[in-house]
Amino acid sequence: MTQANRLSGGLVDRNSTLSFRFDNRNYTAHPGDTLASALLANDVRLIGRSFKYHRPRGVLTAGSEEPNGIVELRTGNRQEPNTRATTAEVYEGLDARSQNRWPSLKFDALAINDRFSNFLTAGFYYKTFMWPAAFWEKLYEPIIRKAAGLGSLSMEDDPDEYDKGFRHCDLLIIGAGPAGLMAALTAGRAGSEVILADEDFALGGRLNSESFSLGDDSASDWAAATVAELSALPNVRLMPRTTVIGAFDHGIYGAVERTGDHVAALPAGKPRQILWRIYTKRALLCAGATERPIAFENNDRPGIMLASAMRTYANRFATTAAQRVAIFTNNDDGHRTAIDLRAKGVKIAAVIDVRDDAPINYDFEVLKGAQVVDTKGRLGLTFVEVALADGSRRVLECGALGVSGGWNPNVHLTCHHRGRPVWNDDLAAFVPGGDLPPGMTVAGAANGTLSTHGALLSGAEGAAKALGLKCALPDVPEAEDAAINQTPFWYVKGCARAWLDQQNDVTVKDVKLSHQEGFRSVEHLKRYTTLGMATDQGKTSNMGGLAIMAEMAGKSIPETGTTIFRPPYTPVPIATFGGRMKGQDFHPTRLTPSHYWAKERGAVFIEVGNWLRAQWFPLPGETHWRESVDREVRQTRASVGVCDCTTLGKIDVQGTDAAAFLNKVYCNGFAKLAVGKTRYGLMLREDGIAMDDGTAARLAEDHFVVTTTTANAVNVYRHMEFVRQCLFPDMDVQLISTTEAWAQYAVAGPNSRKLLQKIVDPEFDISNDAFPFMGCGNITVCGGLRARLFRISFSGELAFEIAVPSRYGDALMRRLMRDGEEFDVVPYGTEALGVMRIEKGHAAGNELNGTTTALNLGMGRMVSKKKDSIGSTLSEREGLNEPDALMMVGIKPVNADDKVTAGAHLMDASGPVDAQHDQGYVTSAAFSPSLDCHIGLAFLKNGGARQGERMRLVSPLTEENVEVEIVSAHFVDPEGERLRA
Amino acid sequence: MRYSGFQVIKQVLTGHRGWIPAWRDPEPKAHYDIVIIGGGGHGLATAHYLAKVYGHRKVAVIEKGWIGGGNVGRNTTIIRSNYLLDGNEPFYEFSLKLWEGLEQDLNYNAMVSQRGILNLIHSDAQRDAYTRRGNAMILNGADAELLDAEQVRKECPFLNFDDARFPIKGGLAQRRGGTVRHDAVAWGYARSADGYGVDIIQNCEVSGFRIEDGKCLGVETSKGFIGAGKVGCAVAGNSGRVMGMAGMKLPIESHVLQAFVSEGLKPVLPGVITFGAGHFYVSQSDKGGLVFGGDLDGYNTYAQRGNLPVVEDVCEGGMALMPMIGRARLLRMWGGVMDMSMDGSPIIDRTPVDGLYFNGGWCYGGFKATPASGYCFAHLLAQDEPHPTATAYRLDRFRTGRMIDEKGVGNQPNLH
Amino acid sequence: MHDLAAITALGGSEPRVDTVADVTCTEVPDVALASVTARSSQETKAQKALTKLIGVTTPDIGRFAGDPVSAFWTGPDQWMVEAPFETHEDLAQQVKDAVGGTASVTEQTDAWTRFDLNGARVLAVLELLCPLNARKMAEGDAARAAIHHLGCFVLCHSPDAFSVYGPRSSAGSLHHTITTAMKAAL
Amino acid sequence: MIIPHPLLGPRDSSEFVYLGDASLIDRPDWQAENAAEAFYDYAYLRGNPAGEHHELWYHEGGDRSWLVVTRNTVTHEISKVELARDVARAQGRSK
Repeated sequence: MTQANRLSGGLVDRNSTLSFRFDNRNYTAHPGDTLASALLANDVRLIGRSFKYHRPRGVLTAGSEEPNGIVELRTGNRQEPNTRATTAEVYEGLDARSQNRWPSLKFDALAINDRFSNFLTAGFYYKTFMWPAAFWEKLYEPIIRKAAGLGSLSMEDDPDEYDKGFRHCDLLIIGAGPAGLMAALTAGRAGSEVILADEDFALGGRLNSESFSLGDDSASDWAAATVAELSALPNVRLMPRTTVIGAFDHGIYGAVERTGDHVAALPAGKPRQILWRIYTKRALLCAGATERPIAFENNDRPGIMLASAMRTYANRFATTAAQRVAIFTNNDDGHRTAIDLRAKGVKIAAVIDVRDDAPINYDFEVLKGAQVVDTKGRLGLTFVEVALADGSRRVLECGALGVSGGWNPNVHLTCHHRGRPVWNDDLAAFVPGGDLPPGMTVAGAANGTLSTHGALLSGAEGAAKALGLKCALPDVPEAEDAAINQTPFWYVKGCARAWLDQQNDVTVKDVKLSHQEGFRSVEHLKRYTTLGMATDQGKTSNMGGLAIMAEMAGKSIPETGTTIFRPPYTPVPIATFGGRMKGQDFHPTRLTPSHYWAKERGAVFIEVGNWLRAQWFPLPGETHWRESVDREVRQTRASVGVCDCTTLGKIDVQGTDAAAFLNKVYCNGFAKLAVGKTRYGLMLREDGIAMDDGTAARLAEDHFVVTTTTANAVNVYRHMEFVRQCLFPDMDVQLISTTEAWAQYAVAGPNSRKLLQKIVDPEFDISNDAFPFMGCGNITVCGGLRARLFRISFSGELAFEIAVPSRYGDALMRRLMRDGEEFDVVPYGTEALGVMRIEKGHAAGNELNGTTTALNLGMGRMVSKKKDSIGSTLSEREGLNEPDALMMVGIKPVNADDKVTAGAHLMDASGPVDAQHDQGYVTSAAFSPSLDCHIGLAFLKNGGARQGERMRLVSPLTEENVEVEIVSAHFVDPEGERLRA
Repeated sequence: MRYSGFQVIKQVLTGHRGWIPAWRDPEPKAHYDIVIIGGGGHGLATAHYLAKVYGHRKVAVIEKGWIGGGNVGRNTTIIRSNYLLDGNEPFYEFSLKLWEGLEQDLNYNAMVSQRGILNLIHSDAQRDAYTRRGNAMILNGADAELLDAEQVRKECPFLNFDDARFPIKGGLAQRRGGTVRHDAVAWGYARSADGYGVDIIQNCEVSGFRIEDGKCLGVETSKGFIGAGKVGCAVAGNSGRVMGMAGMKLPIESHVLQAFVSEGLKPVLPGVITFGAGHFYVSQSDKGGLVFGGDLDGYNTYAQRGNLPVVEDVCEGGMALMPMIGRARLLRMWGGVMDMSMDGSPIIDRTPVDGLYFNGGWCYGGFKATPASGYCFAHLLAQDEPHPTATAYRLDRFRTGRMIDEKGVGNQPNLH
Repeated sequence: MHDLAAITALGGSEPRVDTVADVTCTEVPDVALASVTARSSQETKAQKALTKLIGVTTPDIGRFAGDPVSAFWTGPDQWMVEAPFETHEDLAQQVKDAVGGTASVTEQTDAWTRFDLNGARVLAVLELLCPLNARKMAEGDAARAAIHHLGCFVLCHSPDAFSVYGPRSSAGSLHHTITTAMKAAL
Repeated sequence: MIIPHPLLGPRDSSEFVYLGDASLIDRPDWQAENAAEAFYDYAYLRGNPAGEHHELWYHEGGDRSWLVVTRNTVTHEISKVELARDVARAQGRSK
């Protein structure tokens, strides 16, 4: 198809032609086109539908402030809703579709809403849809939700890669227009580390959109030459296609680089977008200004756009929305558009200027003191109706209307620390206020310096000032330096259905109603009418709404309020913030030293924090996990089993005050622990609640190895450092984690000693006398490998934990399996581990749940009153020591076939079942192969005194209700004879 | 003026000329029976129930800015009563019941949408804990349902089941949970309270309390002194600052919680979903935006803005849980300042100062609590004793060791 | 001599080597590590002893020095001593002997895994991995940095040669992250 | 945020873990007769000013130093950073 509206000149590459699709029709474009410019070139004005009334919509702007021209880009799992046609670069094969319409863009059934617009005024839904109550979810809401929303997701996983990175500089320049380029030149030549970022794929900003010249060059040539010089400087990094999205604390800026959105497909491994965290000493905001529209009746038809955008399409993209256009303006800039378009052969129907003293032009008609009062054209503009100065009406035929209501400085990023812009009367606009993010300064149009020459100069000066440069500034080329005369003109009097927020369909009428109903603050206005809440965040609509509200209230605009902006500057894909941390890479994975061996054994793994641990080791023929787990338990208790317990935290505690230090962090005493001995320790939080438990092994007078639970390893280490550095700074104690350094295996069961004796080097006697229960020491194994041996037991059996340097862990496990064959050794996983500790009545994570005290855990007497330890004082508060305090007990079903469910609640055997009569709850439950029935650990009110009592165990959630007996938590070997065997 | 479909039609026919302000804009009187500091959700709800349930009409709500500008306008709009502990569950269930009748009670459509909330389970220990919680909910008269992985997959096929670092093993569902149009809650309560004669005084900042021999006589404000028989403070987020004027130190820290909304999308999510292995929860608004959030920034702050690390952390969680939202764009982020209490639970109680009452410490549970908080605070103000469902929310519970610690992280506010 | 065979952090018998364009990532198991922390009020004595051991003055904050036995600063009065594994498997003991009672010594050899990154564009890879301003790092600089949420040490040997130490149990994740960044950046 | 570490210079706050009010250094004497009240105050009634705040940060992803950071809770401006150990000693804490 021919590009009917393609003009001469421009910055597109006519030497090559790209083909693309929109709503399943093929079109052609040139490299350098955006989807919007390409569609206009192909004489397509209708691009979308509005949110509420489904009114036909075309493009309003030529940039990221676009409220109307949004489409669904790409297909399949790469479908990308709500994409701005005005910033999307055309690539070969691009496929875009209009959205929020059915069945088609030209005929949209929900356009019926437009007919009922009188009912659908601001906030109408707060006043109805209330009867009957149940109908909201069933009827009203589904209809509203289906109609609402804009584009749609594919519902498939995003297949692209995303990345994150970090960059540092002395000066971050945001925006590569005249001010930004001059700033970069100034700082770059001075040798500073500079990053120049711009959201556009072509650096130059407005310079690429204007016809005037800078010095002897055209504006765009000067921009190109400057960019060429900058890219040759090693200390300057140019970041096109990069939007600085937010100014965060202490000079950290977020920036999104679109590395893959302008190509049809990415090479493998290359990210679609990169989220950069830019650390900079200074930032210079050169974000330019955004033209503002004028509200008038039916000002939302396709073909009606900002005059400056029209100029950008003509000068940069060599295209026009129509061959015959009119301009509606309140300032000279609108005339400039008419001149440029005419120079490109576009017919100017007229320039309609609200000012009686508007400049005349002999090349086209200027209607002074005139206003557009209405427009025609269902799917695209055909006529505008003008009220002339003398009150008479005139109808102009035109396919496009350029509107210019003056300019708003882009203060967006200056507000990111909630600073408020201030009103400037000369500009009739808000300019950056005093309370900018520290380190940020503003130059060029963003600071209210709207002339090109002014922008160039302020860019150079801004950079020099920000960096405190003494050197001479680069020469600033001669450029347009027109004086600014912005007499505000917000809307045409008497209009009602005049659009302010074109995407959300907020009209002048809605603002008036909002005022009438008392929603008069800016915040109330926005929330009640949804003004400025659309995907463009009101960049072109907030000011108009505010001005009209001010007029209603009879106040000035600054009195009425300001609207501040929040990050991000433009919307950012959620995946970009996610970066690489998705799927299996969401968190790092920690593997135990025996992992590869366990994998060979066909182990089933389970996530424990970031660790992967073997849960059980199924044998051929075992069809249910219980078979494997029961076997592992029985075999361990009958002979010997091995379990990788490397994941437990290990902290090396050394120093002459090591014992005194442990006395502080553990509620029980450690001062008198003999060298070569290990002791169980309970740690409290300062609020008296149990924090963690583990063992401390004394390897020397001044050397302990402390173990923590897997889950709390990091917190306990942090806590110990706190106690060491902040509470007892003069204690001679040094801490370091050794969790990863040692592969540690539990070897448990009556034959554990026999097995170990085959591995431990003969010079080390580990007989019961030489190495009794709770003994520990440094040894060697397998002919001289340094190792540590602890005689501790979680299973309740005769058991040891043996540790060797991690790199030998794999070999040690294989050796234990080989040498253990004669004892029928079995590897066991976390399930069997859990079963055995429940059988033994050892508290674990489910019991140390952050709300339980030593008393609850049945260790009340462990809290030494003879010394100061963290948490001991507050553990004595009355609320933690009530007579009917929860106590840990064992639970057995009266009927052996009944199941005990963790999370079930205990009730008196006879009596109501409700929250008021709740007696406690089951923390851990398992099937015990040793007792051949389900058992559980529970917290029960006054549990210590209730052994033998029969109670109801109820779990309405899982529809269980069984009779249980309260028993001792130590189901197996209560006297602990096996431990000491 | 009563709102109804009929009223709308009538106004359409008369060019909408008849609509009147939703609430008056009165000047403060010299004295009120009860003055409530804070025109947020809780303060306005308190006024509504004081007037409607307890018959107090000489009531003023004073707000330093515009009503509903605090956390009721800056949250993720979720309502639920899926709590574990005795001190909490009855209160939040009472709140959920009030939500269920709210629109008829207020004659204002706050779009209470009971689309359900689903807490995902990723480990056996988590299933045990959620089982205990679900049972506690049912024993307290709330609804709860335990789902296995297959049931979750059926309801939310778009979740990451096949390539998850922390596989989904099930979920705890509360079907009666859901979302509410948050701003409308403040406006609805304000309009109703105003209708009963309550004065809502905006742009009136409290500068101090007038306290004589241990009794609070009223408040000094930017609009002059306002006398009061009783003063109720409901300014969560600023509790420390305001109660400090009464010489009180609170077991509360101020922290910022960020929230996020995406561009409008056609319906993709059935209800509220929370990730059990990362900091991410999400729902979809009636306008189509994905409304989501995660963890606190974690440092004391009064600035209503956050920083990048948490933004990334939340989106990482989102991508890990539902990679199909990757191409949806984050449109807007904002921060609300939370009253983070020392056990993660709120305070509704008298204070050592006679005639001064306190409501705060809502952490990030404040929005869902709005109706019950207002109701219970009104009850306390009117009858000088705690409402039956709020008896545990005492100011002295930390001294006595009767904390209500749902998360079990102790006296560390930024972990709750 | 014992007869247990060691495996690398990535689980192989031989170190893993990956090359993308002009950057190479090499797994380095042949290194022994021991941490040294001075006892209270023994700081100067401990530093003297350490200086003697590594042959140069103990490195300052954010620096490493010494050859073949070297050390890098890890915290106040704390260093990590590095030496070839073949010759110094018992490094911790050697260091203990050197510092005597002036410092606490802890074997750290298998607490860490090391990857060496070499190549002209290694900086482009590092800026995707960690917040360090690697462009400003000079030979002998050692810094702590979070990579993929893992606490790592980054040592700069030259502008195109860096070493990354990460927790051994997460070697696979760290390696995956590094090679992914290499593919993305190069 | 960026925390200017007294030893390591500017470091991204994401390397740190936040604890809270630096008054947590002043742990009461367990044998004082008002110990119960003092510990309640210590554990639960912390400073929460809108303005300058002395607070504890732990450099977990760094040298594992506990720091006392003086930071404005309204602007987030950091005016001072010290090693907590030095602060504790200065306040007379020892063993």
